[in-house]
Amino acid sequence: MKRIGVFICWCGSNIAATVDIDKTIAAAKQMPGVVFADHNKYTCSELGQDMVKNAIKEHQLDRVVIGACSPRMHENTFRKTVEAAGLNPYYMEIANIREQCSWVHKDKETATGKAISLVRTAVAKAARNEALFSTEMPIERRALVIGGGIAGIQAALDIAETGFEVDLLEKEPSIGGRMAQLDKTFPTLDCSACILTPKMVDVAQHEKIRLITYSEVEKVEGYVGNFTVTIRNKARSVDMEKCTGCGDCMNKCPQKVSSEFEMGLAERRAIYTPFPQAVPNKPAIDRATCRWFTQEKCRVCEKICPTGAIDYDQVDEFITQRYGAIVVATGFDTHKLDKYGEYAYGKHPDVITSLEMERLFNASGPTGGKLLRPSNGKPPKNVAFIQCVGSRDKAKGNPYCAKICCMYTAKHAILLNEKVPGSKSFVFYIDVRTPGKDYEEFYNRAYEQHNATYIKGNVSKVFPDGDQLVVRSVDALSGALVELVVDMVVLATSVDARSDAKDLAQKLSITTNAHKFFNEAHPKLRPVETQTAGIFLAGVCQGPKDIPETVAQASAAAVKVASLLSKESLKSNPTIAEVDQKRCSGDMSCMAVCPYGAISEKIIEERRGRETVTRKIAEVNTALCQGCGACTVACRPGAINLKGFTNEQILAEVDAICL
Amino acid sequence: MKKIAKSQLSKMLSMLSAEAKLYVPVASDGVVNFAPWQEDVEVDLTTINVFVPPKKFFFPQTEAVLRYDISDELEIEDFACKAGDKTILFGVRPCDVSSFAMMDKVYLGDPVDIAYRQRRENTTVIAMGCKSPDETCFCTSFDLEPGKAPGADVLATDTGEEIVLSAQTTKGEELLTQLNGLIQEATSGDENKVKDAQEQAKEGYTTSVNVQGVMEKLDGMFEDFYWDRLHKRCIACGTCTFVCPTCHCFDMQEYSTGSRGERIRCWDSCMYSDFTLMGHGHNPRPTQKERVRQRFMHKLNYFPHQHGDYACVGCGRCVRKCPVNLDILEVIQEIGGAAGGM
Amino acid sequence: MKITTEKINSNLVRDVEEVSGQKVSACFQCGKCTGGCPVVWAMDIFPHQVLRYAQMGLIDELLHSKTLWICASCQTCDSRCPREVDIPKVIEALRLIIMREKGGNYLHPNDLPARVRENAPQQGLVSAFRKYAK
Amino acid sequence: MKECSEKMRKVASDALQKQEVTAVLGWRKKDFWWQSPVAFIESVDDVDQLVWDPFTVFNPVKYLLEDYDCHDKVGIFVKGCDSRGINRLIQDKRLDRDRVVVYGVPCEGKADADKIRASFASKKIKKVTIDGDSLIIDVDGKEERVAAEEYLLDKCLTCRYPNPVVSDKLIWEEVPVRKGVNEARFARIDNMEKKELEERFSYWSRQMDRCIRCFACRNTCPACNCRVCIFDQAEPRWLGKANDMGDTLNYHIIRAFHVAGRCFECGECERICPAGIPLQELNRKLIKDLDEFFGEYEAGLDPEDNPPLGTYRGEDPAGFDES
Amino acid sequence: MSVNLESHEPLIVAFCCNWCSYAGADLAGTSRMSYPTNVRIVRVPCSSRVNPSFIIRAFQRGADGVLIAGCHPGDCHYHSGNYYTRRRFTVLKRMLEYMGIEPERFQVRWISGSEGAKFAGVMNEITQEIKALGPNRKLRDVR
Repeated sequence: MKRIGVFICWCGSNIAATVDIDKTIAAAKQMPGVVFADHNKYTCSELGQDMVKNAIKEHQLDRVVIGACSPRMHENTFRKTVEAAGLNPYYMEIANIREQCSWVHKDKETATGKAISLVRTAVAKAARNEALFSTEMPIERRALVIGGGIAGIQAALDIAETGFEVDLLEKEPSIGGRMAQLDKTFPTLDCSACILTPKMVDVAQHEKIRLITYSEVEKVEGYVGNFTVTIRNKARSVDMEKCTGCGDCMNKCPQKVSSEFEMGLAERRAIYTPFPQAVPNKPAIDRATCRWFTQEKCRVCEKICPTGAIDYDQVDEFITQRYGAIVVATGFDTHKLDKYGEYAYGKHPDVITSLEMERLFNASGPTGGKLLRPSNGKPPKNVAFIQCVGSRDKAKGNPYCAKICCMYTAKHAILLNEKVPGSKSFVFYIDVRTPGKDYEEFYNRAYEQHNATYIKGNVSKVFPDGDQLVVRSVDALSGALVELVVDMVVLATSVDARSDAKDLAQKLSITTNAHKFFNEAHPKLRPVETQTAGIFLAGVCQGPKDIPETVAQASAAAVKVASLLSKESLKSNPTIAEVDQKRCSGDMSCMAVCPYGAISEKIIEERRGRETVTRKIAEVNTALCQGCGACTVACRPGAINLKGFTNEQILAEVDAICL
Repeated sequence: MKKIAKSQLSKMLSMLSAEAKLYVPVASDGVVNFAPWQEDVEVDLTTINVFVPPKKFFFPQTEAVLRYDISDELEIEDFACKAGDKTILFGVRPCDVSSFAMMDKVYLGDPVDIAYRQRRENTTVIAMGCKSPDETCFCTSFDLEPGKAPGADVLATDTGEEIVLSAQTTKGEELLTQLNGLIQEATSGDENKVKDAQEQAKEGYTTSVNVQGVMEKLDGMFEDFYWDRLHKRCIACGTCTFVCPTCHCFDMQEYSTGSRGERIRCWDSCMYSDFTLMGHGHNPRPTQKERVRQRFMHKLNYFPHQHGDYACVGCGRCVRKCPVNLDILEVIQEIGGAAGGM
Repeated sequence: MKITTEKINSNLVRDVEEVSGQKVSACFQCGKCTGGCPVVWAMDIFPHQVLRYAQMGLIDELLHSKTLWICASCQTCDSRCPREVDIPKVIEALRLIIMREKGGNYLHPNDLPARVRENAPQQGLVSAFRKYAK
Repeated sequence: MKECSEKMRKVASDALQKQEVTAVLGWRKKDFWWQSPVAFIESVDDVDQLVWDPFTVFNPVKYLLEDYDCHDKVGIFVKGCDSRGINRLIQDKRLDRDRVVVYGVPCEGKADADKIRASFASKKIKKVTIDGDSLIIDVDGKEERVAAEEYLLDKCLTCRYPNPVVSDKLIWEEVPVRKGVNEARFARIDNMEKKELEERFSYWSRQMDRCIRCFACRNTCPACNCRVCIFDQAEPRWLGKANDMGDTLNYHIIRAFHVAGRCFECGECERICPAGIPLQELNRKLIKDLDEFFGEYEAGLDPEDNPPLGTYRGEDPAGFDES
Repeated sequence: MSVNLESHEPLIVAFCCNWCSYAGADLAGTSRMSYPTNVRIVRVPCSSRVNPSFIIRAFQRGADGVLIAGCHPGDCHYHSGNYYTRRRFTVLKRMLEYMGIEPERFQVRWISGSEGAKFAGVMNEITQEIKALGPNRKLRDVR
C-alpha cells in the first residue's frame, strides 16, 4: 500500500472561502492509501513547500497530492518540492481545486463536495504514479542545411556565426537558388545579385561551413541530436581540386543545351556553371546531354582543360555524416502551365512567365538587360500582366494564394515603365494583396507613377492578332468588357512545392500538407519547427513567402538550431509512450497515427514452446516521442501505454470520480 | 401419480408462480432459455437443450458474494445466507437434472457452498421426460434414461394430450399437493402410457459412444502427443464450458472503489488464457494445448477419479455449439477407440 | 461598352486629368465616395464608377451620363477619399469638356427668357445650354 | 462437389509432394452431416480428408497466426470471405505473405444447418450434398432434392465477394456475384436507424442479455488477432468478468470499435454466436458510418493501405457539434 | 440503486486535453465564470489519448454524461491528435446512439485555451441537457 500525503492549499481566501478545508482534509484522511493530510495558507510559498517536504520525511510519504491551483500553474514548482524531499518528481499529483472548483462555484457545500471528489481522483491517480526519469542524450554539434537558396544560405551563415559546424547541401552545381535568377527585388528595387552574391561568397569562405553542391539527401536515420544522414554526391565529372574555374571548357564545348537558369531563353553548354557568379565557380558535366556520354565522341573539354580536371569516370559518392539538427530549405517549383491553354503560353513567344520576365530584365540575361519582345526583338509598348495563374484555382491549379505575385508584378510594371519609356502595363488581377512593410506604397507607385492600369478581372483568352496579342477579359468594377491589344503577356505563375517534396518528407519523417509544402509543428506558435524534433524549416518549402520572410524564417531556424546545439545533451520528457513487449502484436497501428515518426519496428527473440523465435514489435524512440498518447488508443490490446497518463491511472481516475 | 390436460398447463403454472419464482423454457429471437413464467409466454415443450443450462439457478453466472464498506467502521454484507428465493423450475430435461447431482458433488461436498445449498434447497425441479432424442443427444451412453429423471422432485411425462406428473421427493409431493383441485389422479392407463413413453424415449438414438475404460486410458495420457494434435483446432472461446451443464469453474473478482467494494463470483472457463494466469505473470497452462487437455482430463479423468462419475451427461450442447466442431464425442471416441453406431 | 487599348491610352483620359488636376489612376475603387454621396440615388453612374470609367478610358459613356449634372459638388466624397482624389473636380472637368465642345446644346439661347439672358453670367448660360433640355 | 473435393486434394497433394508447403489448411468432414471443420493436412497421406461441401464455412485464416501453427510454408484454401481475412492479417502485420500459398476457391454460398433442420424437423438427416443449385438431403433414408438458394446462410445471401481477392492459384472458375447484395448490405441498419431511441435500446438490450460472454465472436474473427486481447487483461481490468449488462455492452461496443474499419464482413461472428446475437449488424453500422463520413473504404482488399481510423483528412466532417 | 429524479444531480466526466480545453477550463476559473459542480475533469495530454474504453467505463461506474474536449481542428498541440479524436468518436458516438444511448450523454466539443466562456457555456448546457434526461441506467453496472 502506498503512503500518500494530501496537502490542501487555502490560496488565501481563493480556495478557503468556497471550499471547506477542514471537511476536505477529514474526507481525504479516509481515502485509500492516505496516511497524512494537512492544509496550508499558501502551499507554493517557501513555508508551504517546507511543510510538504517535512511531512514527506516525517511520515515516510511516497506519494503526494496537492489540492491547489491548476497544474498548469505550479506543477513544476511542486515537482521540484517533492524532489527536494527525496521523492521522484512524478510521484506528485495536483488536484485543481481553484480554477476548476472554488473560482467557478459559489455554493460552499457543493463546492466542497466537488473538491473532495477532485482530491479523491488525484489520490487514486497518485497511488498509481510511477517514478519517471528523463534520459540524457548527447548531441552531435553539427547542423545540416538542405538547399542552397537564400533561405539555406542565410540559415547556414547564421548557424556558422554562432560557432557550430554547418554543411550546406545543394543539388545544383551552384548555390544561389531562385533569388539568383531574379533581377530586382521589391519594394526597394535593389539588384538581387548585388545583395545575394556577397552572401554566397561568405558561405564559400566561412571556415565553419562546408559546401556540398551537386548533391542530394539519400537517407536520414536517427533523431534529434543524433541524425545520421547519407548524402549522394553526384558525379560532377570535374575534379574540384584541380579545376581552377577558368571557363575554357565551357567556351569550347560544342554541345549547346537550353539553360535552366535562363528559363530556356538562352543556351548553355553541356559542361557548364548555371550562371557566371556561380559558387563554387567550377563547372559540372551534364551527362544527359554531353556528347561523350550520349554518343561516345568529343572529349573536347578534356583536351582543352589546362589542369586535367575533367574526369569522365567519376561516380556518385556517398557521404555519411552525423548531425544534431537539420534545416530544410528546399524552395519551390514554378507551376506548370500545361492546363492553361487559354493563355497561349508556349504557343506564342511573347507570352512568358514572370520568372522569364526576370531574366529578360536582367543585365546578364539573354537580352543583356534590354527588354525586348522574344518574337521580334523590339521593345514592347503595351504589356498585359495576368495575375493568379495557377493560384487561387481550385479547379485546375493551386487553391492557395502564391503570395509573391502581386508584389513582383507591381515591380515588373515599374521596371517596364522605366526600361521602355512611354510603355504601359495592364495588370489583370482578382485581388491585390500587399501586406508588408512599404508594399502598399510600392504598389501605389506602380499605378500612380508608372503607367500601370489595374483591371479587376481574370483573363479568359489570349490570342494573336497580327504581330500582337489580344487579351480578353472583363473589368468587374465597371462591368465593361475588356479587349486589349498588347505586345507581350506576362503570366504570374503560381508557386508549387518541389515535386520531390514528398520523398524528402518521407526520408526526414516530417509531414507535408495537401500541396506538398512541409508542415510546421504549429501554424502560429511553432512556425519554424517540424513535428520531428531537431528538424526545422526555412523558406518557401514550408509555404509561399517572399525574400524578407524567407530570410527571417531562415534566421529563426538558425537560432533554433543554435539553441539546440548549444546544449551538451538533451533531457528527454519522461511522460512518453512505452511498449509492453508481451502484449504487443506488432501490427504497428500505433506507428500509423504517430505524428512524430517516433515508433518503429523492432525484432525481438522469444521462446515459443521449445523453440526460440523472432517476432516484430513496436518500439518507441524516447527522443522523438512527445507524449500525445494517440498511439495508446490506436493500440487495441493496450500494449502501448503513456507514462504519466497510463491506462491504469486514467481508469482509476474515472472510477474515483464515479464513486 | 397425477396428470393434467395440456390445455390446463398454463393454469397450473399460474398457480405455481404464485408460490415461488417459476422458470420455464421460452423461445425468444429463436433462442430457448429458461425465463420467468408470465401469463402470456409460450412454454417450449419440444426443445431438448435450452441454450444456457439450468445449472445457472444454483450456480449463477454472476453473483455478489459479499459487499464491504470501510469508510466508517468495517461493515460486511454477506450475500451467501440471503441466496435462494423459493424457486420452481419447470421442464428441466433429464440430462440437466442429472448434471445437478454432479454439481452437488462439488458444491455440497466439503466445504459446503452455502449459497449453492440454499438455492438448491429452495428450488423444486419439475423434470420433463424426453420423447425422442436430438441427433446430438448421447445421454444413453452414460446410462441415463431419457424418459426418467431420478434427481428431480417431480417428473413430468408428455403422454400426448396430457402431462403426467409423478412426485419423486417429499418436495415434489408437497408441490403436487398444492395443485390439488387442478390436477387429477392418474389412472393405471396413464401409468402404462408413461412406461411406454419412457421405453419409447430410448429409441432413435443415432449417437452413442463407449465410455468404458476412457478414464483408465487417460491416466497415462497426460503427456501424450494426442493433445498436440487435438488442440490445434480450438480457438479458445469458452462456448463449450458455458453451455456445459456440468462445468462449474468460477473466478472471484473484486470491484473496489477505495473504501467500499464488492466481491463477485462469476463463471470462468478453462479455455481462457487468463484462467490459470498467476499474479506474477506465470501461466502453468501457457498454450491452448494444456487448456484443452485440462478440460477433457477434468471431465473424463479427474472428476471420475474423485467423484466416481464422468463429468458429462451427454446433452450434446458442446457438439452443437462448438464453432470448430471440437467436442467431447470426438475425444471419447478417439481415446476409447470404440465408437458406437453413428 | 468595351475597354480597349486605344481607349485606355486615349488623350481624353489625359485631358480629364489635366483639366481636373487630379490623378484618376490613384483611385483604387474602395467605394467610400459613393457610399456617402447624398444625391447618389439620382445618379446613373456612381461616383466611384465615374473614376473607374475614367481610368478605363470610357469617357464617352461619362459624357452622356446624368451624374455630371446631378453632382452638387458638396465635397462629401472628397473629404473622405483615402486616396486624396477630389472627385467633384473630376466631375467638373468632365462637365468642362462637354462645355468646351462646340455645339451639342440642348437649349437654344432664344429659348431663354429675356430676363435670364440679360442677367445671368456667361458661363452659367453656357452650362445651362449643355445641361438642360426643354 | 466431388470434383471440387478432388481438385482440392490434387492441389494439396502436389504442393506437399513438391514441398512447396509443409501443411495445407482446408476442410474435412466430421461425424455429423453439418460438421465440416478445418483440416490440418501435414502429410500427403491425409489429403483425402479434404472436402468441399455445403458446410465448409469456417474461415481458416486465423489458424495462420503463430499461436496455431509453426509451419514455415502453409497452403490454405480460401473462399472469397476468407481471402479478405488473409489481407486482414497481412495488413495487421500478423502474417508474412511469403509464408502462405493461397488457393482460391470461389464459393456460391454455404448451407445453413438450422434452416435445413427447421424444414425437416424431427426427421433424421444423414447427409447433405450439393448438386448444381440443388441440395440433396438424405433424410429418413430417402433422398430429397431442394433448391440450395432456400437453405443458404443469410450472410452468403448478401455476400459481395464470393471470389477470392487474393490467391496464388484459383482452383476453379470464378462465380458471379449475387444480385442486390449491395442494396442488402446495410438494409438491417437502415431499418434500425428509423426506429425510436428506446426501441433501439430495448432491441439491443434484449440481444445482449443473451450473451454468455464466451468470446466466440472475438476468437473466430480474423480482425481480432491481438496476441493478448484487451478483454483478457487483469491489470488494468478493462472488462469486468461479471456478466451484467454494463460489462456486456462494454464488451460488445469496444469489440465492434476495435474492428471498425478493419472488419471485412465475413459474418462469422454472427454465425457462430451460440446466443444468436446479430453482431454483424454492429460491425456494419460502423462500416456504414465510416463510409459516410470519411469516404468509402473496403477492408481486406489492399493489405498496404491504412484503415480509416489510422488516418485522417483535415477536412473530415464530424458526427458531433464542431462549433 | 434508487435515484430521485427531481433532485438527481448528474455526474459528468469531462476528458480535457491539456493544451486547449484544460487551459480553457482554467481560464473560465480565472475569469470567475460559474458553472454547475456536476462536471469533473480528467486531464489528458491530448484528446487522442482518450480511449473509448474510458468512456464506457465512466458510464458503467455511474457517470450520467461524458464529454471529450479538445483543441479545434488544426490547432492540436500535437498536430494531428484531434483529427483522430474526430474520426474515432464520430463513429463511437453514432454507434452508441444506434444502440439506444441518448446522444446528449456522450458529447465531443472543441474548446480552445482562450475560450473560457465557451467552456463554462458548454458545461452549463451539458449539465442541463443531461439533467433533463435523468440518471443513466442503460450502461450502468448493476451494483
